[in-house]
Amino acid sequence: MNFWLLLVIKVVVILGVVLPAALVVIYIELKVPARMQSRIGPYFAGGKYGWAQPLADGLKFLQKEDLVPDAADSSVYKLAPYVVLMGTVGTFVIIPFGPDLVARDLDLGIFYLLAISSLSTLGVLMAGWSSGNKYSLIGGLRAAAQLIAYELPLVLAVVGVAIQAQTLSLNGIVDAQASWEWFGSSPEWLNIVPPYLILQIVGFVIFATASLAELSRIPFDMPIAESELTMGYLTEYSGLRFTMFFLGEYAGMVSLAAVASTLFLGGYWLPWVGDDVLNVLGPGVLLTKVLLLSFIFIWLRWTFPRLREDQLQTMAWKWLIPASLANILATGLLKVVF
Amino acid sequence: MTQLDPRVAMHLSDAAVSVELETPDMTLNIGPQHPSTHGVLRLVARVDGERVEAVEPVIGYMHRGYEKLAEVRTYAQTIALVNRIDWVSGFANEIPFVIAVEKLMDVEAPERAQYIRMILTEMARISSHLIFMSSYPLELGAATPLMHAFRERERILELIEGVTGGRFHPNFNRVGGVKPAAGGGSATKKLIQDLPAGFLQQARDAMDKVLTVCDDLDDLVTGNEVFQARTIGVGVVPRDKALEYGLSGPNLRASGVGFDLRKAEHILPYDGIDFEIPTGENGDCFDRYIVRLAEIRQAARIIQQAVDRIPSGPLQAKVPRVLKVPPGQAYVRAENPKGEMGYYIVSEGGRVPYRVKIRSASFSNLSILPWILENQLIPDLVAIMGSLDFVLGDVDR
Amino acid sequence: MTDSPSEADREDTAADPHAAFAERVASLVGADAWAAEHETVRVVVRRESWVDALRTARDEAGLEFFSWLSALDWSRDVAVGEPAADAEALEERFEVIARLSSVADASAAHFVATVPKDDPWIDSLVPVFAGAGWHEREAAEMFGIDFRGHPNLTKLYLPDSFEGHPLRKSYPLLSREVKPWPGMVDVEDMPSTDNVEADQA
Amino acid sequence: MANARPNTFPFRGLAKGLKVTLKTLFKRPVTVHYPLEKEVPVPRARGVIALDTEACTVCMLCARECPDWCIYIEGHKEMMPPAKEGGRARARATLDRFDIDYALCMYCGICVEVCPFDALFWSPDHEYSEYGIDGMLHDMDRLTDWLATVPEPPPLEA
Repeated sequence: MNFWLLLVIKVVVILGVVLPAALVVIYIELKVPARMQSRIGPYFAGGKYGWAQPLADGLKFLQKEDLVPDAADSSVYKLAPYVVLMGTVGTFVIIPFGPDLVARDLDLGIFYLLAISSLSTLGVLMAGWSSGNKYSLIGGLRAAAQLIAYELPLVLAVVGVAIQAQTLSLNGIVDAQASWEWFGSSPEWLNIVPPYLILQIVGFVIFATASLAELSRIPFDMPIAESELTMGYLTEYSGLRFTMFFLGEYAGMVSLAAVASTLFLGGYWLPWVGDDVLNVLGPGVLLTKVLLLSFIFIWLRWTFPRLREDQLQTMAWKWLIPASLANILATGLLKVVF
Repeated sequence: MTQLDPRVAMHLSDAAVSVELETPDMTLNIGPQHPSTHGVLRLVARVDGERVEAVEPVIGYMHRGYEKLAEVRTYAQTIALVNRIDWVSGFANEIPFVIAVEKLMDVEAPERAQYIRMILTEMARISSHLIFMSSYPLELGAATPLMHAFRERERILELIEGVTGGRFHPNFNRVGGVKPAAGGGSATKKLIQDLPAGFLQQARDAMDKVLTVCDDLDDLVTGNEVFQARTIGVGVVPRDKALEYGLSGPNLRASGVGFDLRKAEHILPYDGIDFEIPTGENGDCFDRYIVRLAEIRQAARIIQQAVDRIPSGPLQAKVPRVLKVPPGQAYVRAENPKGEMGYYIVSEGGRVPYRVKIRSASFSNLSILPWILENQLIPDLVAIMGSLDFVLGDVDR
Repeated sequence: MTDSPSEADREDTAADPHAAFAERVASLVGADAWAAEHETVRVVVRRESWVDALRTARDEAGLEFFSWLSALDWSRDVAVGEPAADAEALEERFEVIARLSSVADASAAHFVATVPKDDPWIDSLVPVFAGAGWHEREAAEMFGIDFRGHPNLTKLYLPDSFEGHPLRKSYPLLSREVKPWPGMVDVEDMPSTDNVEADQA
Repeated sequence: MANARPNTFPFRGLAKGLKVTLKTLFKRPVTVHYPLEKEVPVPRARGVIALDTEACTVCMLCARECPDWCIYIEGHKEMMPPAKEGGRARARATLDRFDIDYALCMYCGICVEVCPFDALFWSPDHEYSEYGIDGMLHDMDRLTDWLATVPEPPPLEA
């Protein structure tokens, strides 16, 4: 097939998966916390259960004026939201939705993943700096400090999985989980509980924690910290650009949840079924796992208060990074011994 | 600063480096519109990165001049005014004013009226503290305790409204008693007014719910490691500073002073009620939080006892229809949810007071801000400010 | 208004704990006069000994809680509200009032200093009670009293450009000037107002 | 008093909090859907003031006692025929104007309380928001309409 045609199809399909998934997560974020707080939540939009609320919100934002402050560095200011969105959507290039359903199966998949997801950090910093607002600046700097601190444990947590699977390709990692054999010779359908969830549980917890920090979600939402910095780096944004950030936040959540599902929960894989079936069911399986993880992220967010910036740094450097190093060491030792 | 937290010390040393590099300080205007200033408080903060070097609070955005307004209003009209000072506990504001006028006129409210005053004051206290229980975690980033606390506060407000007719501004106290709103159909004003039927039982039920939500808040907030990390050891107010700045109420008790005007002053029948005065030990944000949580439980206890003991009888002592207060001066203070609320009334014998000085708790509680916010981090600034539990109407009057 | 205790007051001292307390505080701080009406203790001190008197009260009378500070305008010229009972005989003056109380028991006292209108100053309490700072700023802008030695006697509530001292009795209340009183319209005599409220059976 | 200082083992506090939110997730919400579903205010609620023009004698007490000066009354005296044959002609005050400016009103209820002839009543109805501030001035007709919403007084506690 023509390269360009294929590229267009892949881009459309990825956007067609990521953006609706993000909308679904936004809907969960509206409805679930409402019930956790004894409220009803959105109700009118779409006729029943307010299912169209995220769309309605988006439409509302589109109608708003796109303000650029006088003091802003306007070209950087205008570009920033797209950089953020690009970083998160770019992740999906290598996420496998089925044995053959992957936009591009890179051999250096994990490497690419970590590199492209850091791009959104740049966008946040651009937004914070260019807004010409002191709150935005503090928010942007906090975001930079926080993302640097948490990129490390994130990477180190993934290293354990890479050692375990002996590959950097995400497809390879899913395959390795699917064909994992407990005690040398058990049949693969025994892997009802994804094997890496047990073997790399430390890595998973570190990865999930670091993801929360990467996403700037409570308890690590200091870059936004509504009660301290009004809205942090988002303070000056409005209209379409705010929508991009908003969408980027949830697309980021979907993408990190998809990565976590792939690395630790077996991705698209289900026991008992063959590859042909997985090519059909795979996206659904992955999406279910993504929504499950998103629910946990949302649940945490609506239960916990926020840490302080220095406490967050302490946690990263004094706890998460040593723990992930120990995890790598233990994984390596086990790999050598068995 | 007696004990220097190692983390703070670390920041201080960072700051020293910054000074050598001659990075200029930034002036950060926090407010008057800002999510954590509870309305229209403005803080002009000189910040060095995340560290706040000095803070100058600017107040007066909500100054309504109640002391001047009271000079042109009759006593009955002023009652409608004073419940707007600290609007989250409107009922409690009326009590000291009315009792000050009663003292000047040498009348005393009937016992049933006093019990109703006590029950509703404690309800106002619960409602005010529940607002704190909701807004304080929110300032630290936890949004869910807000709705849990508001859910139960709504019940309390509905009970207050059922009796007085107003959720926030009851305008219920009269000189010499209380006056239930003449609710409903024709000729009702000629009827004897009293508590609506079922109120006492509803109050009992509501107290059970309040105690349940206190347990929920314990699980959601008090025991939460993140919350404790944010509040324990933060914003310590030692006893002598608290007294010097006139901190009162839960803020003072958190610093270890077990002083409560409900026990010290005998203006409402608290004498026969069994309740404790919760105090803190360290005077930090966590203590201020935990003292308020304990006060909700004690207030519920007071109400449970009071509804069992409330005597029957009239609600109003005999008072002339046109109030002329004999010349004299009286200061009456009461334990408001926010602290010591008092009215100093100077009467010259007319229908309107010659001077009313309003001592509001939040004003003094907030005056400690420049001292307490020196050399704190921005997130701690929010945590400390929230823990003082002020209402701008109570600050600006 | 007289502040010197009458003979009757002195006889009551034994019976009234407030009067006893007032007398004790008055002798401690060297007050000119004292009173204890309506359970409100009032101790009059000279403005020259204002700060010393309050420091003594804090250190020796156990009144360590700074409650509030404000002022009172005794004026013959009253723009709004009702004038003083005996307006002609009134001596024009400010009274600066500070309230201290104890946190061990209910004892408390108002310390009153008379400040003449043509020379309105008094020493600042900030060195003794840091919390007096805001209260003094409020009294300064509202009454136009100079608190000597205050570190930052700027306006607290009012905008910096505000002119006048609103809590002075001679200051008019604008909202009552611009709008006529709706009650002025007269149609019928008001019903008799001196009957006694007896809604309760 | 017992201060709940740090927990005995790590993350217990976090887990307890998660339990509370999860538990609430499966409980019925307490809020109602406002325009579709309405909570009934208590009978004594001070929502809006209703006027009974028949009872009003234009005595001006309410306008005089109003702290906000938000009641505007005008009236004139009419000579009515004598009640009994051969009696004296009575002077009866008639309302020309009775306006309450709800933009100024602070809902204190003093006017209702001072009315000696039971002409003013509180109604719990509160749905009269307007797009402009001038719409908040309710005239005599509108105030009379509110009479229909005045509920029966609640029974009293024994």
